[in-house]
Amino acid sequence: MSEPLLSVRDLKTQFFTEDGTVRAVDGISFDVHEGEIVGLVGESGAGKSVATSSILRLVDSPGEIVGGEIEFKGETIFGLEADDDGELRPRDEMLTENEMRKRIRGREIAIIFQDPMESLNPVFTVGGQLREFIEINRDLDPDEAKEEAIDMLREVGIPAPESRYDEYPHQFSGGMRQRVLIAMALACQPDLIIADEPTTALDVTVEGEILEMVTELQEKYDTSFIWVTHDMSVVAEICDRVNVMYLGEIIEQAEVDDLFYDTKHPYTSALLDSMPRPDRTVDELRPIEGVMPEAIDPPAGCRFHSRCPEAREVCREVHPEPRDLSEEGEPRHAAACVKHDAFDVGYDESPPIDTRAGGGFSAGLTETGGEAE
Amino acid sequence: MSINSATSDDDTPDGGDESGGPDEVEARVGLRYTLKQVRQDTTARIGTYIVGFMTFVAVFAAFDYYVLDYAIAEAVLYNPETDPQNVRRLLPPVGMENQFGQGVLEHPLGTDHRGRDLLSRTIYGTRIAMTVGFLATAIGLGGGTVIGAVSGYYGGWIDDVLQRVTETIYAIPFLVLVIAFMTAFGRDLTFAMIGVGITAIPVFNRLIRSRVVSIREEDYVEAARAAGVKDRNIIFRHIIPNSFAPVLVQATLQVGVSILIVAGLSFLGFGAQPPTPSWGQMLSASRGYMLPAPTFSIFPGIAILITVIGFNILGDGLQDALDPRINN
Amino acid sequence: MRREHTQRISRRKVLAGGAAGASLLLAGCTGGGDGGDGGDGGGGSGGPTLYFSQVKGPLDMDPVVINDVPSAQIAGQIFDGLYEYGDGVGLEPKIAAEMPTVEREGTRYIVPIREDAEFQNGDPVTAEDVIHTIRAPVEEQTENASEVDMVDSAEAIDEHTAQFDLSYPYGAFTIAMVRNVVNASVRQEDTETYNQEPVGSGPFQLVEWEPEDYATVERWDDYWDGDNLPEIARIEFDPIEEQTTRVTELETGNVDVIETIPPQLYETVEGNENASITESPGVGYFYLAFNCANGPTSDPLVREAVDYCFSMDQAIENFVEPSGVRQHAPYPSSISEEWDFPVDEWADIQHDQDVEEAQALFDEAGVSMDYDWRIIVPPDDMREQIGVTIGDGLQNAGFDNVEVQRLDWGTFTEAYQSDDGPNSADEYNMYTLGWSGAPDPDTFAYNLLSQEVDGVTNGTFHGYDEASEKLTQARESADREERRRLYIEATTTLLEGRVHIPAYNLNNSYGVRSAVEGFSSHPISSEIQVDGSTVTR
Amino acid sequence: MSLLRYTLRRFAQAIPVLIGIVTITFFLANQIPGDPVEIMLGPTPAQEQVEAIRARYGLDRPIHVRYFTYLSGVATGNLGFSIYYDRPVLEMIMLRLPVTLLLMLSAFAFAVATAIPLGVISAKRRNEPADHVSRVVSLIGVSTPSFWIGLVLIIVFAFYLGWFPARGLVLPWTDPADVRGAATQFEVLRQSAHHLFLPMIALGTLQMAQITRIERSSMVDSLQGEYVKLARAYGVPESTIVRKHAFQVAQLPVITIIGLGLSTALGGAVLTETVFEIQGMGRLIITAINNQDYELIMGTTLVFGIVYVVGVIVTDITYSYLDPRVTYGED
Repeated sequence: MSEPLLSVRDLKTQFFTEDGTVRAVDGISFDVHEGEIVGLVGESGAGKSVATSSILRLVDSPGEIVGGEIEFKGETIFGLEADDDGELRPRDEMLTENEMRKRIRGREIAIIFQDPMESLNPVFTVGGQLREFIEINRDLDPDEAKEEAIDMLREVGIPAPESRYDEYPHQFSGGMRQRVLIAMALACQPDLIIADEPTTALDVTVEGEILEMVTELQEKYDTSFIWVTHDMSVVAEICDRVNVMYLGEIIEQAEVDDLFYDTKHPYTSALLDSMPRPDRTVDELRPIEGVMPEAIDPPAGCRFHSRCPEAREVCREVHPEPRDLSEEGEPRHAAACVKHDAFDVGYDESPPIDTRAGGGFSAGLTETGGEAE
Repeated sequence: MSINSATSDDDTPDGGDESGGPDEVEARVGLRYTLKQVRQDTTARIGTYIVGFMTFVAVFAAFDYYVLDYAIAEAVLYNPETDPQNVRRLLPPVGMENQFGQGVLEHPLGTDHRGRDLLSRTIYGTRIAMTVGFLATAIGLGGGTVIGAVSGYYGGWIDDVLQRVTETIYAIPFLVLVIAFMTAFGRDLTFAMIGVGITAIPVFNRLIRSRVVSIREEDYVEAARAAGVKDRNIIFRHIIPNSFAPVLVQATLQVGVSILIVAGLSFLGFGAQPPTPSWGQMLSASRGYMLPAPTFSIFPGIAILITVIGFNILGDGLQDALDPRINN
Repeated sequence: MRREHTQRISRRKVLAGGAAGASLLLAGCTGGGDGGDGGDGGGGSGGPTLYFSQVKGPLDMDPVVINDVPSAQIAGQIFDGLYEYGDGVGLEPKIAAEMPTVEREGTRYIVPIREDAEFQNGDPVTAEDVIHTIRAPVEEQTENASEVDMVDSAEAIDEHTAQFDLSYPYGAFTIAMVRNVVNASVRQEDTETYNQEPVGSGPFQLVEWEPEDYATVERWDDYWDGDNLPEIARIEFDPIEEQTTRVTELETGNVDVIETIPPQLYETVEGNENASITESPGVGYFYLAFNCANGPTSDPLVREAVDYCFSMDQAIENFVEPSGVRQHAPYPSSISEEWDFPVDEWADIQHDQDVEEAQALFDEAGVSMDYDWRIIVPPDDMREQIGVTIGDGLQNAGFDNVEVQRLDWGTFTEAYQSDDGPNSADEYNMYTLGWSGAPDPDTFAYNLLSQEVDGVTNGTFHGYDEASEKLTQARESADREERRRLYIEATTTLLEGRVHIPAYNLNNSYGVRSAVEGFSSHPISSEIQVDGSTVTR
Repeated sequence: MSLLRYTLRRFAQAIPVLIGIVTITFFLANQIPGDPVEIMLGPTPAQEQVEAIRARYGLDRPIHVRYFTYLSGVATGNLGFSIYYDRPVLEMIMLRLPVTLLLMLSAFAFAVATAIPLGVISAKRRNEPADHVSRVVSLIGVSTPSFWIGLVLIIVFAFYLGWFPARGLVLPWTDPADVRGAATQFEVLRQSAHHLFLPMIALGTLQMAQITRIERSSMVDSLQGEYVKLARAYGVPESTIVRKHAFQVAQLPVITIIGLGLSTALGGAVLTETVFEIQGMGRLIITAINNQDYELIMGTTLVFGIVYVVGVIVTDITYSYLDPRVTYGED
C-alpha cells in the first residue's frame, strides 16, 4: 500500500478543566490514503471532533494535544520528543503555528463543520467569505477569487450563484449553507477535507442530495475525506474505510463492508442495531442502553463494559488495545474487544455482568422533567 | 417601542436562560442549589462577603438607631447626627494635616464641616443606602413581576396596554423621572425609594414577561392548565419560581443601581435631609470644602463604591454560578 | 416701602448660597466720588477687560422686573440710577440733579432731573422716564411693586422735574428712588424685548448675554457723564456657583474678581499672593424665626426653651465668621449705630446654651418628647448649618425626631405664603432666613415683623399686635425721633417674645486679583462700582 | 422595505410613547403642590390679575381640557412659556439642548473609544493579567457614582494640578470673538475640548465600563463562534479574525447596550452638569423644578424623553444596518 496521505499515531488530546483532566482523545491511530473517504464514527462525546481539530492543531484552550504523532504528506503536523531532561518538547521538524496557518489549514487540509447555521459569519456576505478563503489559500487576487467563488457555488449546486454571491447566510437554507461550506472546502483545492458531521443538522432528503454531490465531487477532484459522523447509514453510503470511536478510543477499524457484515466489536454492533439499515429488516430498533460515561473519569478495563451486553467480569479489568483480527491477506480489520480469542484474557471463563443494573448512569437528559417542588 | 426590534428579548444583562431543558431549570431554581453554586464561585463568594459585611454594618446601624437611639454609636464612636462635645471641624484623617489641624485618632477618617466624625457618619450612611437599595429593588421586583407575569401569561390587549405603559416609563431617563416624581409627591427618602423602585419595574417586567411567554407553552404548564389549575396558581406556583435564577441576578445588580441613583438624588438635594447621614448628602455637603479638606469628599464616595461593587460582583458571580453556559 | 429681601418672595428665588444676601437695590454704579475721568473715547476698545465672577447668572435686564442680585449687578453697569449710592450707604443724585425737595409733611417729593442725561439710543432722559421707572413696578404688578406702592400719584411738572405724591409720609422714600431709570418710550413699545435688549443711560452697553449664564458689557464711549467714564473698556460677567471653583478660578487668574468668599476659603484667598479680599459689612440681617401661630412654638416658653438649646454665638463662630459677624438686632450695625439702637440690651435678651434650663421650660410648656420638630432652611450652607445646630440642640435636649429640611426657594417661601398662616405646624416650626435691606430700619422691621406682611415676607404670624402697630406708625411717620422710639419699643417686645432670634450679618466680600486696582467692596451687594478701577495685565 | 421606510416606521411607532411621556409629565406636574399663579404673582396678587393669568394659561379650565390643550400645543411645537425665564420653553430648550447633546456625544465617544479596545483585549487575553485589569476597571466603573468621579477629577485635575478647567463648557461652534483667548475657530475647538475633557470622563466612565463588559463577553462569545473556528481552519490570520470576523458580530450587543445606556447617561448628565456647572438641559430641569416652573418642567422632561427615544431609534437603525439578519419587514 502506498504511503498514507495522513497518518495519525497514538494521538492524545486532553482538556485540563477545574474538575480534572478530560481525556477526550486517548491514543488513537489511523491513516488516510489518497482519494479515499475514511469514516470516523461514534456517539456524541466520543472525541471525534476533538480528533479532527487535533489534526489541524485547532484544539481550543483548555484542551491540548499531549502526545502522539500526526504526519501529513511527510510533514510533521504534530510530534513530540523527549529532551535531555526527559521533558517532552515539540520536535524540530514539527510545523510552527505560522506554517500550519499558511501551509496546511485550508490550503492542504480543509474542514467542513457540523453546523451550517452557525459556521458562516452572519454579518458578511456568503460570497465575501468564500472569496476571502480562496484569496488566502490559493494566492488569487480578489477578482479571480470572486470568479472562482462563483464557479464553486455553481459547482456545489447553488442556483444563480452570481446573485446569491452577495447574499447573507441567513438568506440561505440549511442545505444551501452546507453546500457553501463544501464549496469553501473544495475551492481551496486541499488534498484532504475533514467533514465533521456535515449532514447531521440537515433533513434526510437534503442529506441525501449532499452526500450524492460529495461523492461526485470527490471523484472529480480526487480529494481525500475524513468523514465524521454518528450515522452508520451515512458511513455505509460513502465511506471506504471506517474507524469507530468510543470514549476517546478507536475500538474498531475496518473497510466499510467488513465492518457491516463482519462486525467485531459489540459497540459497533450496538450502533448498527440502533439505526435502520436498508440491507436488513429488524423487528425493532434497539437503542444503546445507558449513556456514555464521562471522559474525565473513564471506567477501568474496557470502556464500553458498563453498557456492553456481552460484558464479563474480565472486561472490568482488562483494557484492550485494538488488534488486527483479519485473516492473512485480507484488509486490516482491527477491534478492541477481549471476546476475541486473539486477546486471550480468559473472557470465556469470566462471569457476565448485568449491565442493565450496573449501568448506573442517569438517563434523564432526554426526559421532560416536572415542575420544581 | 422596543429597545431593539431584533434583540428585544435578550437584552437583559443576563439572558442566560436559553440553555438547558426544563429539568435543568428545575435544578437551578432552588435556594440550596444557589447557595451551593455561590460557595463554589470565587467572585460570587467575594461579592457575598462584601454584601454580607455591608448588610451587617447596616443592620448594626439600624439596630443602634431604632432601638438604642445611637447608644452604641455614642459609646464606641460618635453620634453621627449631632456634634460631639468638642467641635473640631474639617479635621483630616489621622496622620494627615490640613489648615484646620492635625488628624487625630478619635476621628480616624477626620471630621466634617460640623465637626462630626466621618467614620461614624459613613457607617451610618450604610443603613440608609442598604435600606433604600433593598426596598427600591423590592418595589421594582414586586411591580415588575406582577406586571410581567400578568402581561406575559394573558397576552392580548392586557399585554399591549401594560407593555406600552412600562415602555413609556422606561423612555423617560430614570433620574429625570424620579426627580419629577419626587417634586410631585415629596422630596424625602421615602419617595426617592418609591421613585427608584418604579423606574426598576420595566427591567423586571421585561425579564419576567419574556420568561413567562416561553414557559407558558411548556408541557407541564399546559398540563396544569388542562387539569384545571387556576391561572393565578399557575403563574405564582409554576412560572415565577422557574424564573428564580435570572431574577435573582437582576435583583442583586439592581440593588447596586438603586444605591447609585439614590446617592445621586441625595447629591442633588432630593432624598435624605440633614442631619441624616446619607452618603449622597455627605458628598453634596463636601463640595464647598473640596479645597481645604478634600478627604471629606473621598470617603463617602469610597463607601458607595465598595457597596455597589459588592452587589455587582455578587450579581456577576450569581450569573456565572447559575448560568451553565459560561462555566468552563 | 422698599422690599429688598434675601428670601425671594416671588417667582425668582435666585438667591445664591453663601454671603450674597441678595438685595434688590437697583442702583447704578457710577458717580462714585473718587477717580476715574478715565476713558478717552474710542469705541469701548481702548482699555482693559475685567473678568468678574458672579455667584449666579443674571435672569433679566429690565430694571422694572429685575429681582435678583446678579441681574442688578449687571443692570447697574448699563443703567444710571435716579439716585445712587456713593462709596458707602450715603445717597447721591445721578440722573436727578440734586436731592429731592420734600413737601406736604413728607408726602410730596419733587425731583429735579439733569438736563444733559442721555440714553444710549440718543434719547434725552426726561421726567416721563423717571415717572415710568417709579410707577411701572406697580402698574405692571412686578415683584418690585411693593417697593414703590406708597406712591399715590406722579406728575411731570416739566420736562425735567418729576413730582411724586405719597399715600402717607414714607421716611425711606429717597432710598426707594434708588432705581435704574428706564427709557419709557422704548420700553413701553415692547417690554419683552426691553428685557432682552435694554436701553439704559449708564456707562456700559450690553453686548450679549444668556439668561442664568454669562453677560458681556462694553464701555459706551459717548456716555453723557464723560467725567465718570470708566477706564475699564469691557466687563465679562460669568457665574460660578460652586464656591471652591470660584476661588480656584481666581487663583489661576481666569477671573479678576470673584464675589463672596465662604469662611472655609478665606485662608486660601488670603494666602494667595496674587489676590486679596475686600469686604464691607452688608446691609443685611440673618435670623431664626418661629412659627408663632401653630404648634409648640406658638408658646413663648417653648421659643425661649429653644433659645436655651443651642449657642448661636458658637454657631456663628463656626459657620459664619470670618465671612460675617454676629448680630443681635434685626438691623445691621450700620443702621443700629446711626439710629443709636440699644443693641446691648437686645443682646442680653438672648440666652446662652443651657440644656437643663431648656428641658425645664419644655417640660413646663408640656411639649412631648416625641414631638416631630421640623426646621426648614433655604439652600444656603450657612443658614443650613444654623438650622442643623438648632436641630442638634433639640436632640441634646432629648427630642428624637428632629428634621432639618433644606428646601429650594420656591418650596421654602411657599411654606408660609398663605393669608391665614401656615396651615399647621407640619409645615415648619422654625426657619432660618436672611434679609438684605436698605439703610433704613423700616426696610427690615416692617418687612420681617409687621403683621401686615404676614404670609408675604413674615412667616412668623406672631400675635404682638401692638408692636406690629408701632412698626406701621414708624413707617408712616416723618419724625425721626418718634420713629426711633417706636422701633426700639416694638423691637424689644418682639425680641423678648422671641419671634426672631437674630443671628448674623454677612460681609459683602470679593476676592480681587492684584492686577485689578481700585476695586472695593460695597455694603450693598448689588453694587459693583468699577468706575475707579483699572486692570493692568 | 427600505431603510428609509423602516426609519419612518420606527418614528411612527415612537409616537404613542411620546404621547405617554407627555401624559406622565403632565399629570406629575399637575401633582406638584402649590399654586402656579401664586408663584407667578407673589402671595397677594390682585384678584382680577389672578383671573387674567388663569385665563391666559388656561388654568381655569378642567384638567382634561388643559391636558388636550397641552398635547395639541406639543404637537404643534408649542411647549408653553417658562415663568422663571420669561421666555418660551422651546427657546430655553433650544439654548440648552446643544450643550447637553455635545456632552452626551463626547461621553459616548470617549466610552466607545476606550471600551472597545479594552473589551477586545480582555476577551482576547481572557484570564490573563490584561483581562483582569480591564475587568477590575470596568467593575469599578459601573460601581462608581458619576458625580463623585466628577468631584474627584475636579479636586485632582482642576484644583491641584490645574490642568483642566473645573467648570463650564465652550461650544465648539462659538464665534472666536466671543471666546476669551481664542482668535481662530481652531482655538475655540481646543478650548472646547479642554473644557469638555473632565465632564466627558465623569459622564462617560459608567458607559465605558458597561460597554467594556458587554464588549468583552460579546467578543468571548464571538471568538468561540463556529465562524471563528472556520476562519481559523482556513488559515485566516488571528489578527484578521479578531479585527474582522469576531469583532463585527460582537458589536451587535454593544449597540444595544449603548441604546440602553442613553437613559443612564441622560440622568448622569443632570449630575455631571451640576458638578461641572454646565448650563445644559440637566441644570435647566433642576432649575425648573426648584422654581416650580411647570411648563418648563414638562417641556424639559418631554425633551429628555424625545432625546432618549430618538437615541434608541438611531441605535436600532444602526443595528439593523450592521446586522443583515434584521429585515425591515413588518416585525
